[in-house]
Amino acid sequence: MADLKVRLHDLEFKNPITLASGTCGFAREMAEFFDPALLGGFFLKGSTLKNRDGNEYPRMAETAAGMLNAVGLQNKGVDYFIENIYPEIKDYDTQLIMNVNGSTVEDYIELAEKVNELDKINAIELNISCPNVKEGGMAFGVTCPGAEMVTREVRKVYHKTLIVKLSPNVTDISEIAKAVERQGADAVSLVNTFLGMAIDAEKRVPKLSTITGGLSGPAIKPIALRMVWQVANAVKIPVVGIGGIMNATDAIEFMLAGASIVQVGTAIFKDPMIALKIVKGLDEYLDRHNIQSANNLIGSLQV
Amino acid sequence: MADLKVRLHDLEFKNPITLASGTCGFAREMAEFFDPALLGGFFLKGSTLKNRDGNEYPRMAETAAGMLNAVGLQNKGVDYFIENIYPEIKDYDTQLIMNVNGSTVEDYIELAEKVNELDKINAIELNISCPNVKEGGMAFGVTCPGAEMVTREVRKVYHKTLIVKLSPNVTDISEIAKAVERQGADAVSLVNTFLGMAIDAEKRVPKLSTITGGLSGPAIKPIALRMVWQVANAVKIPVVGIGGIMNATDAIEFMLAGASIVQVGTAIFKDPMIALKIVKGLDEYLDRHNIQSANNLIGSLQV
Amino acid sequence: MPKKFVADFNVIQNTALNKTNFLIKIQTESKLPGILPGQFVNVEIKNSQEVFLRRPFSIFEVDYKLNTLAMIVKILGKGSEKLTNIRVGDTLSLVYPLGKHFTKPSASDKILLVGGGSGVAPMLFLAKESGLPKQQVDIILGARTQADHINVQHYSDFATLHYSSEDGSLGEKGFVTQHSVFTQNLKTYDKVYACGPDGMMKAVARQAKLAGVFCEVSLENLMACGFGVCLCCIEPTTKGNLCVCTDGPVFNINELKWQI
Amino acid sequence: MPKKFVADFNVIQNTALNKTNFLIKIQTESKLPGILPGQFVNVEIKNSQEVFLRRPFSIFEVDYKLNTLAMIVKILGKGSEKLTNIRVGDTLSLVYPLGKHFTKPSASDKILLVGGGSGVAPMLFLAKESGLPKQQVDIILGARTQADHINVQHYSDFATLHYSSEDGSLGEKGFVTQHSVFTQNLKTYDKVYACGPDGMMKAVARQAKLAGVFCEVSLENLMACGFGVCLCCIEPTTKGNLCVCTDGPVFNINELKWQI
Ligand SMILES: Cc1cc2nc3c(=O)[nH]c(=O)nc-3n(C[C@H](O)[C@H](O)[C@H](O)COP(=O)(O)OP(=O)(O)OC[C@H]3O[C@@H](n4cnc5c(N)ncnc54)[C@H](O)[C@@H]3O)c2cc1C
Ligand SMILES: Cc1cc2nc3c(=O)[nH]c(=O)nc-3n(C[C@H](O)[C@H](O)[C@H](O)COP(=O)(O)OP(=O)(O)OC[C@H]3O[C@@H](n4cnc5c(N)ncnc54)[C@H](O)[C@@H]3O)c2cc1C
Ligand SMILES: Cc1cc2nc3c(=O)[nH]c(=O)nc-3n(C[C@H](O)[C@H](O)[C@H](O)COP(=O)(O)O)c2cc1C
Ligand SMILES: Cc1cc2nc3c(=O)[nH]c(=O)nc-3n(C[C@H](O)[C@H](O)[C@H](O)COP(=O)(O)O)c2cc1C
Ligand code: FES
Ligand code: FES
Repeated sequence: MADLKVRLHDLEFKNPITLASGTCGFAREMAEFFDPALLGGFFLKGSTLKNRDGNEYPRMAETAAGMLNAVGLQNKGVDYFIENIYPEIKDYDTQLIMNVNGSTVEDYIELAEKVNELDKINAIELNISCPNVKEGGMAFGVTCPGAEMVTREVRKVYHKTLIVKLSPNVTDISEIAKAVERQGADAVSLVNTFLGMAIDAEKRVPKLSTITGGLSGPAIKPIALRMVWQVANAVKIPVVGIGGIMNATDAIEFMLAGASIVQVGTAIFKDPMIALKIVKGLDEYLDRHNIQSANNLIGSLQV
Repeated sequence: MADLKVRLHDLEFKNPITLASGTCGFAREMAEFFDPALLGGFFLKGSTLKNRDGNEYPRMAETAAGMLNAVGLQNKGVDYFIENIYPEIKDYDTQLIMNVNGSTVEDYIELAEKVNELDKINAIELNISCPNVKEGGMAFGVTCPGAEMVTREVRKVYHKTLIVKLSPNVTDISEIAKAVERQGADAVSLVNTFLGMAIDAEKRVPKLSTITGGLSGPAIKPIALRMVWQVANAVKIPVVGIGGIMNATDAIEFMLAGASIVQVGTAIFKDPMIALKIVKGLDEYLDRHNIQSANNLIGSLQV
Repeated sequence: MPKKFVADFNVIQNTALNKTNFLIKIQTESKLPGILPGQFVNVEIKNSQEVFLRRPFSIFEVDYKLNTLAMIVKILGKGSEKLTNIRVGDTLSLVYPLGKHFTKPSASDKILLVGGGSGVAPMLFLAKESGLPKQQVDIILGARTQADHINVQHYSDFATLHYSSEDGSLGEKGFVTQHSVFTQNLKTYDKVYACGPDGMMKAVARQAKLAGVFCEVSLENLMACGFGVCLCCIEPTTKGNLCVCTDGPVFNINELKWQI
Repeated sequence: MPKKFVADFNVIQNTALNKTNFLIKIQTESKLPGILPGQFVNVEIKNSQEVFLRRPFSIFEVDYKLNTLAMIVKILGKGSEKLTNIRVGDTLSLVYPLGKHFTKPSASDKILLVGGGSGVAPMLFLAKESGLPKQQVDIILGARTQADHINVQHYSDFATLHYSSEDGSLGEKGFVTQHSVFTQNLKTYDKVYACGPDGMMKAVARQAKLAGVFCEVSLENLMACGFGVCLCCIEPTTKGNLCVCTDGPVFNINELKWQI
């Protein structure tokens, strides 16, 4: 039994396996299947300042080894979260991380200020990479000035661990990572979904109400892994690896490439228990390879 | 039996189904399976000025619904092609298009001049998007100035149909497309492969000798389709659709999104006869939908 | 204590009911939780290069003694097709039980069940589990032709069965909402339940609304997760966009924003 | 006139030869083209969510009358595992025939064949097709233990069979290159052929080179297409990077850039 504990900035995770924002609800939905304390953490469903209805149906299209979604950040707003959801989940013995989303910098600031007050939320994930909203979201995440500006302003008001979630829809993701590092991000998480599209050939219409949507799942893994590798080699802050992780081997690959912790997303839809299996598989791998601590895996790819 | 003929700039294709560069050799390899005259055309293996040995083995890794390659433009050079391969294939009754690659602008110019002399090559595909070479290649294709410069210089010396092949590894592919359109490109083809990576978790080493490689196959289709849709809406020149096309439905989706012709790539490895099946499937689709001509399909998505 | 489960079931029966509908019965070693009509399971489609996500199917029958579940699968596309090729002895991974059930009728209720296509499954389950004497339960089963109907004769123990088909080859000719039981008696029912194609459910809902009768329908929106985390399966309602997989699939028609 | 084909074959036999090796025999309705030892087929792995590309396997037996092919499949990973689960009556899509064959020995040649692991397949095929009397054909079959060997007794009609195993449980103890036939007689052969794990082939090649004996090996580089268009399977040679799938898989060891 290897030591699975890892650190991300000043947070300790009991193991490096967490669930990705938008794919594990507010953790309570997962608690219907298993004890949340078994995982390293939960990146909660993206919150905005105000209630958002999200995009119209249909919001989902299956693709080869993946799926497109166009949810568009449906949520009841941060105040609803604080009053109605936070009390229910705050005592889960695991890391709970808020995923915050704005249309303007002011939104992000206000959100960060509110979340800063929540005792049991030790970190926020600044989502500047949502491809499914008209304003804000990815617009901030695909240019260095945009990413820098949001990070800088949020950094001023948020005093716990600040993770910035990067968009893969860019020419050079390391540049963006370096930009947010400069502005005080404590970690970067990557990747969010790739902007994609699906068409119903028989009906000759797009499959999503929004025409384009975000691609996730194993299809994107090779690109996500490359980006994590590039970013881990470009910045000094820790990296959270995301994108198509379906099993322990995938998770290990991201850690070898430089991720300190990983997020499992779409795989949850296929198997709500998958993250527990990944924790077990990671443990077995470490034992098999005589590696004492998960920490020793991080960035240990031999090139 | 619908009319499958389509035009790309001033070239006529007997049907919109062609094979992608690097996946159909110099067409003669395909002629061992079927009569090349049955397809719209062949985008020949990427040529460079001089002989290139390509990258070291291993050059290939299988991924979810796709593969990574790191071939690195292995070829015997354009002169070898002209003397030894061209004579053998020039009378195939189909469009043969050279795919040209340089490390410098001068390389591209010299190549274009040489290919300009070949009677039976009616077009070149300027590859400014190869992710698997150290110099040139993608470096030109990921910035507007780079893409513009190469296109402008080649345009000066090349007098037949000039197709520029775009890299998907960019923030905004429409901008690049518009840039090459401005410089006189007659068409754009997209997408080339996505930069990706694969790791052997047991051995803790990259699976490719080059660490990163190009991702192709159905995994990338949703992103490629989105890009074709965006570019077709951004430029006036015709678009060649590429990326993960595995069957007639996929080809039709690219045409609906705005592609005048499509290229089938990785699918050939799974089934060398696939393109013939796609031609048949397209024909049946047009009949079923009472569409007289393949031309009427192009860009006819209802949004 | 978990309320939802992921488990491998053993396939113990796979019978073609007609050309496109199959009855698949599966068994688990663990004790089944309580399951009510309207709830569904999310089934993994193994060994398919084309199918990535699970596919939801209504629960059709439950046997708590044998720990078996049954579902009726209609071949619609690649996933359902693959599923119907499964053989006895294979395993099937299920996420279960999912969704909300139909409102249980009270002892004095007279109820009408309307099922079309694969929507007959939850209707028959509800007929069986309603706890009402047969006289209080009418069910109209609709399909295009006789060949599309499945044989459910043994359900006549629980309900009075009425058939309709578009070509008149079985029962009355026309849509379910044109069936005499529906047109003549609608107002006499305390509760109407419907499951089937969208068009059918909307037609039922329109009439029920006009008649002022309580009516629940079971929706089949596209799903990714099936348990409320992805927010892909939403349906606009008077309470905003709700998830069909957790807030539904059963909805009272007055909640829905249907233009009917 | 096509020289290479893509076709669905019927599986007519799938027999476990030992724990990890399976003999799969398949039949086509069309006439088989001429096929020589060393050539291979590229097999589609259907119904797998993990396997995307085809998998290459050496041709082990050909019957032109019945239009059957056989191959020996060793379970190495997900593709080969899936393949060995195939049932009689299933179909298997093949791209065939691929690659270059071994140089045919001349009538007076004395030849030595060395096969390890699944590399025994092309060696046995070559033994059968060599056209030489049994006295001129020696074959050394190597494996880790007796359990890893497969029973090929019936090939003793075509060749003298010699066994080696690392633990001595069958034949001589040690590697194939430590077998007495190999160490004592190597120079007496006109041609040596080898197929098996890289390490084994390199050891054979080293000795053959030292002894100055003609030697061909059959490589198993990773392939994407199998017919010369992707340039993924290359091997550095004196003529530059050559494709194992079209310029090979059989190479004369003098052509290879092996550091041996
Ligand atoms: C709660 C619930 C209960 C269900 N119960 C049953 C049941 O008991 N028996 C049964 O046979 N089916 C049932 N369904 C429908 C079943 O899930 C779909 O038929 C199945 O997912 C189709 O998958 P496929 O891979 O065969 O089709 P695909 O190949 O994915 O799709 C084929 C075509 O059908 C369309 N399609 C697929 N699924 C849906 C859908 N849910 N709504 C509208 N269009 C769709 C696709 O857009 C496509 O055009 C239920 C669905 C839900 C949500
Ligand atoms: C020309 C040729 C002829 C062959 N003939 C036979 C034969 O007759 N019988 C037989 O059993 N096998 C043969 N092979 C090998 C066979 O193709 C592989 O065992 C098979 O492709 C493995 O697929 P998999 O999906 O089971 O393994 P995967 O799950 O893809 O891989 C499992 C592990 O094996 C490694 N691996 C996979 N393929 C190869 C390879 N070709 N070389 C080195 N490492 C590899 C992978 O990197 C991975 O670590 C031949 C290969 C070639 C190229
Ligand atoms: C249905 C769905 C909803 C998502 N919602 C969010 C979100 O609210 N905020 C966010 O940062 N990322 C969101 N994502 C992106 C995921 O967190 C993750 O970055 C992405 O899906 C890639 O990981 P995967 O391939 O493991 O799913 C969502 C993804 C999906 C599939
Ligand atoms: C093995 C391989 C080699 C390739 N070589 C070239 C090349 O020489 N020039 C080029 O422009 N594109 C090359 N490509 C890219 C393809 O032409 C195509 O753009 C890409 O594979 C996406 O299409 P697909 O998903 O249908 O394969 C290559 C792709 C593969 C898989
Ligand atoms: S299917 Fe995911 S929320 Fe309903
Ligand atoms: S496998 Fe494609 S060239 Fe050999």
